[in-house]
Amino acid sequence: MLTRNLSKIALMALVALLAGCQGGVLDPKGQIGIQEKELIITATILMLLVVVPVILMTLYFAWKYREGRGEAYEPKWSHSTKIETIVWAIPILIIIVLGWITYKTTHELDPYKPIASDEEHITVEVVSLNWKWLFIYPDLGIATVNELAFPTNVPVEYKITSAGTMNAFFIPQLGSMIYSMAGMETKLHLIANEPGVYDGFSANYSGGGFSGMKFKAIATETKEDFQAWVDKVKASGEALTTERYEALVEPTEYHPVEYFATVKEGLFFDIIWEYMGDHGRIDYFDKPDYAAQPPAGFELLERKARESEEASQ
Amino acid sequence: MSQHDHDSHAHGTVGSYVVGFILSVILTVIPFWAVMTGSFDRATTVAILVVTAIVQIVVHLKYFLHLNFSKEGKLDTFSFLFTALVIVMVVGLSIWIIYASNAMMMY
Amino acid sequence: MSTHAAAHHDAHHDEHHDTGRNTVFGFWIYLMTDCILFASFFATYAVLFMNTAGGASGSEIFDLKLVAGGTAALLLSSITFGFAMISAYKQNKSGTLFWLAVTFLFGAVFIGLEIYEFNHLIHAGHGPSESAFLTAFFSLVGLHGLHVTAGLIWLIILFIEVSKSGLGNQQLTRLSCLSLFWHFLDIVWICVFTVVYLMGAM
Amino acid sequence: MSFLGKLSWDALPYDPIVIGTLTVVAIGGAFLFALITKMKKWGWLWREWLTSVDHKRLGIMYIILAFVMLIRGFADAIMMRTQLALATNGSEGYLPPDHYDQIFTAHGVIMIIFVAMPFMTGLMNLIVPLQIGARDVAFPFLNNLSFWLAVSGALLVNISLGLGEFAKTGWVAYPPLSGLEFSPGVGVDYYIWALQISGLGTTLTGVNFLVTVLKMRTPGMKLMQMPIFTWTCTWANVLIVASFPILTAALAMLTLDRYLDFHFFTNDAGGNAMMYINLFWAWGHPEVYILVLPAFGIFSEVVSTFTGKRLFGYKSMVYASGAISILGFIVWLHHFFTMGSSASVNAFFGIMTMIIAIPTGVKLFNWLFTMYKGRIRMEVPMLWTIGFIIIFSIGGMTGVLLAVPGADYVLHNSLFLIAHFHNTIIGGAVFGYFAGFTFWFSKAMGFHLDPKWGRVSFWCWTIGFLMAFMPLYVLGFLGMTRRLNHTDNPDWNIWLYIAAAGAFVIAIGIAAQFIQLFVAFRDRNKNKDTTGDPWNGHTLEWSLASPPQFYNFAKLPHVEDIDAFTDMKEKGTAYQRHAKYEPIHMPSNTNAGPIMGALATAFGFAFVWHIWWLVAASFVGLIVAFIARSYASGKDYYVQPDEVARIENEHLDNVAKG
Repeated sequence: MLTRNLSKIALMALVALLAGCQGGVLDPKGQIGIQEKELIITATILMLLVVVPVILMTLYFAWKYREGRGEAYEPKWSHSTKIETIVWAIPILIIIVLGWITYKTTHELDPYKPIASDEEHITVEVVSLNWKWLFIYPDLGIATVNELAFPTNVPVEYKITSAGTMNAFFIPQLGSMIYSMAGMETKLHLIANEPGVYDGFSANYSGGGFSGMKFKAIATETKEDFQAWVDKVKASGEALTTERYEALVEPTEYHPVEYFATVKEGLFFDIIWEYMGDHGRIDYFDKPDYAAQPPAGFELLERKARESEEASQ
Repeated sequence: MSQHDHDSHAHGTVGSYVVGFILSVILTVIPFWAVMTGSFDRATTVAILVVTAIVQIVVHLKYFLHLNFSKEGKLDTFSFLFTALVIVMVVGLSIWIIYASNAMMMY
Repeated sequence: MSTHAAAHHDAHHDEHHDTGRNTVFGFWIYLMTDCILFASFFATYAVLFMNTAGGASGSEIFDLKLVAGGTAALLLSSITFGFAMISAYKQNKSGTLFWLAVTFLFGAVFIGLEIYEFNHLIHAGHGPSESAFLTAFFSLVGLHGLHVTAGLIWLIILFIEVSKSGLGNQQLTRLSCLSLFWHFLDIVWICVFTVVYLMGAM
Repeated sequence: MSFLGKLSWDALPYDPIVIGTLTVVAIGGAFLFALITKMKKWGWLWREWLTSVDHKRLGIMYIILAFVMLIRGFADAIMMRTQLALATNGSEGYLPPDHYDQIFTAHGVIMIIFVAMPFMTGLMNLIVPLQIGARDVAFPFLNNLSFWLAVSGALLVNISLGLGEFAKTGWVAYPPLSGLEFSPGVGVDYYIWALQISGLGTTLTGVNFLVTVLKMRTPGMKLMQMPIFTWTCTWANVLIVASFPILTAALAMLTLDRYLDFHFFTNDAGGNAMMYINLFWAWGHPEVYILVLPAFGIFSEVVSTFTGKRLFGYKSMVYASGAISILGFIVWLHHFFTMGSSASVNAFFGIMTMIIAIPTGVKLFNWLFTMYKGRIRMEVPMLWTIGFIIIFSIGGMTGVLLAVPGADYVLHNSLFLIAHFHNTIIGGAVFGYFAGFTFWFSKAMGFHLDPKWGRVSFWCWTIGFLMAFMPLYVLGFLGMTRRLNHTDNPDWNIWLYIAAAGAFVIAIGIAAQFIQLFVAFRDRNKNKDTTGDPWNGHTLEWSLASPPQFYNFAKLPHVEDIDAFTDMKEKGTAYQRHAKYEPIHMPSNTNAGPIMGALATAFGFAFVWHIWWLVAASFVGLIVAFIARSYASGKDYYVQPDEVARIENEHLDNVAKG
């Protein structure tokens, strides 16, 4: 009865995964997501090598050796070096293989690492607010709320921070997520290889309006389409000034999409530095050049100047 | 009432306390002196601090807390060693995690 | 103890003996949990110590002479507690009481110095709310101070107990526990002055 | 600040669901109160149970606490599943976020801290001293105090239902969300004090049982001859002692942030919230092994008993448990791979996590080979065990998958993760506790559970579990994240409906559990366990009467084998009559435990509402009560030999009658 139920459910799940699975992480539309899907499948198959025999043996032994069937009975048999060696060896071998795969893929899929591509990547600065997403395109001088766009086959570098609570920036069909935290800049590199409109949302609970903290990620078919989107944003004529940003920080739910034609220079840095400025930094560990870097022209002297200024207050 | 006469080594003697005390004084004066006079460069000073602190902890464990590997005392010693292992793992890995995160996330 | 229990005392000497041993071992395990509690605060201090938020840093506010004084007091109290234990095992009641009193005195000096330091810092505007560094500093050093204070209170209680009831098995067990506690706090202090004060003052 | 701090009429509930619940609880409570008063049982309850220092009675009370809190925690679960089944396609459902967010936080806290932990601690209390041939634990009073501290924490969680609110942060309470800036209400304070007070009790339990096991084993029993359940409990206690102080520290820091404007985890002034996440999981990961290791021990006992065999690979089992315990301390980062640490950090913790799968796999194989060439009796505990092996294998597999950082980058915080940990905690820990519960019930109570309802319960739990959680794996792949209040994706609906239906099947399973208890109580005279050894057991607890004599062992047994009681039965040394007994030294019951528990509750409550005079008063009260207890007289007494002889002979007569 148990097996029947199990297999029924497994079958149902399988059918659903193969047919109805649209928009999830098993339906990736970008290189990172595709690699991650392959990784999930490889790892699962490797583990099924142990799990399936264990389940089958359990059921078989439970049936074969149950009372009243008159099978061999050896109440004192409790040790066999041969079996114990095998029993330790099989998991060890599988974990060695899986461990090697883990080591390799963790470095390959490091969210901070840029995606190798012929195309120049574009940069988006992401700020999680209660409860909406602010996207700033520093090179284009525009910003949006709850809508994100980029051309297909162009890698995008996301620099991510938060204005308050911790969230996670996640577009399941493109791949990895990463936390957004106040005073820190995490990074993520994603690429879309197929045009489309993908769901994005916060994947880390951040309070009452969390369920509505969603956005659309538009992968335009061509660069021209993307330019058309940029022009649309610019046509809004709105300006994201410091005052406007402070109004935006106020908690809202299901915030509508907003476009800003201009953005205050260095707004993203201001948001981060409000808190990061309170931190001291000692580099005991190698900092790869793709880790978070200060904006051009930023000197450590600036930190010191700020500190002494505050101290004198 | 009789437990004091058969294992006095487990409680120490005036002599052992005095030895422990003198060693501790020496191991305390050295780091204070090194920092207060600033006679060494930064790396050497840190090394001196770490080494004297660890040696002094061992001195205290032996002369004041009477840890030993006898049949009676080894359980205490092993529980301390296990705790030390956990502390090294938890503190060491925590610092690694946070400093590595800071390196990735901060300017 | 009632006469009833006393009558059984000899027959069950082993049992009492074991109970005392178990108590001391249990207390030792408790100290191990305390070690890990301190370790968590040390780890947090190590993570937060450079986050001064534009406020004071360790080298600006630490007074090493004060710390050296406190360290000396605590170290002296360690050896005097050792002498108290030796007297106790020799059933020397007046000696035990004398050394306990001396230990209390040194411990009180240590706490006095710490209160002075904290008070001084807070009045100078460097309270725990100023920055994450000071938060971590006050918490770690304060946690140790709270432990020493608890030790002092315990010391008073045992002083009264020993002066009233002498040095029976129960008193010896309790003194052994406090002795472990006291020496353990000295070990924690080694870590505090090394990691917080000396490294901070460099 | 007023006399009652922040407490005012506004703290009373306005939500009709909460008011309804409270009314039901009040009626039930009044009924219970009246019943006990009518039967004149208050004195008996206080003297014989609430103040008891007997580990067996404390064990039973822990399990009652676990069952009571299971009802509360499961009511939360049903409400969440119903909400998610109703709030689809843009509908808002019946639970607004303000209420729903409290429910999922309370569900997590209650199930882990106030159901699983007391259940585990209860079984450990009941059985471990019996298995090692001890008359009680090392510190009986502290054992009673631990229990009351657990009750105190549970009380605070339940008080939050009627006065104020519970945390709306998720059970992990990550700052800055749980900091004062984003959670100014009393919810997080209830969370902090409930966890802090019960955590203190757990730490004391850990210390107590370590001393008991290391110092109080019966003569002859070497460490490598301890029954396997005792071994896994010992490892769990090692983990408790080494990990709970980390939680204490993390919560203390959060407290200082919230009460005294400190800056450990705040955004401003240089606080670093990552350190809370780090410390929380440095406790949180060992915590799951604290829950599951004793369950592993139960499965081992059950498999070897109901196959009528020695446990296969006893040494492997002990070493595997030890390896799991130590490795459990170096894997915690896998709970936050997506925080953004470096690839080297993530790879290290990912690989360390996978290594834990090795000893766990070995355990699975060892249970299998215990069944091999056995003679399996399909009693209810064995059913739970077989169900466990199958479900847990799946949970273990998804766990290793989540330990691959590259996979976790897309599955973290998704319903896949929710499915995984319910798969291990229900399929691993809870199934184990139920196996142990049915296995040892007659030992504790003196009569058997009803096997028919036991089977019903097992099948409802298993089918319900599969229905409730397999869909969550699918939903995780479909990209549904956890803690959503409502959804708007038609593809998800069918899976949400199945999951909700599954929760109701589990509800039937829980009901069957209670019916089973009711039937057993009703027919208790028919189902008496007269011999004390109903399953042909292997270990010392089965050598005693059911329920065991209050002093456990009239003469401490001498042990020469892992399966000590089997060994005695084979050598014919079991059930020996002795001509002469020694007086037995026993601890007396004490009211210090319940009093200190009440003071601790007042202390936590006062802190939650900033009632400072009560904080001071209850704190002083706690210290005074503890000192008074230390210097109290009449803490112990002796059972006289003729009394022992009478009780022993009565039992042995029963055994002889069969």
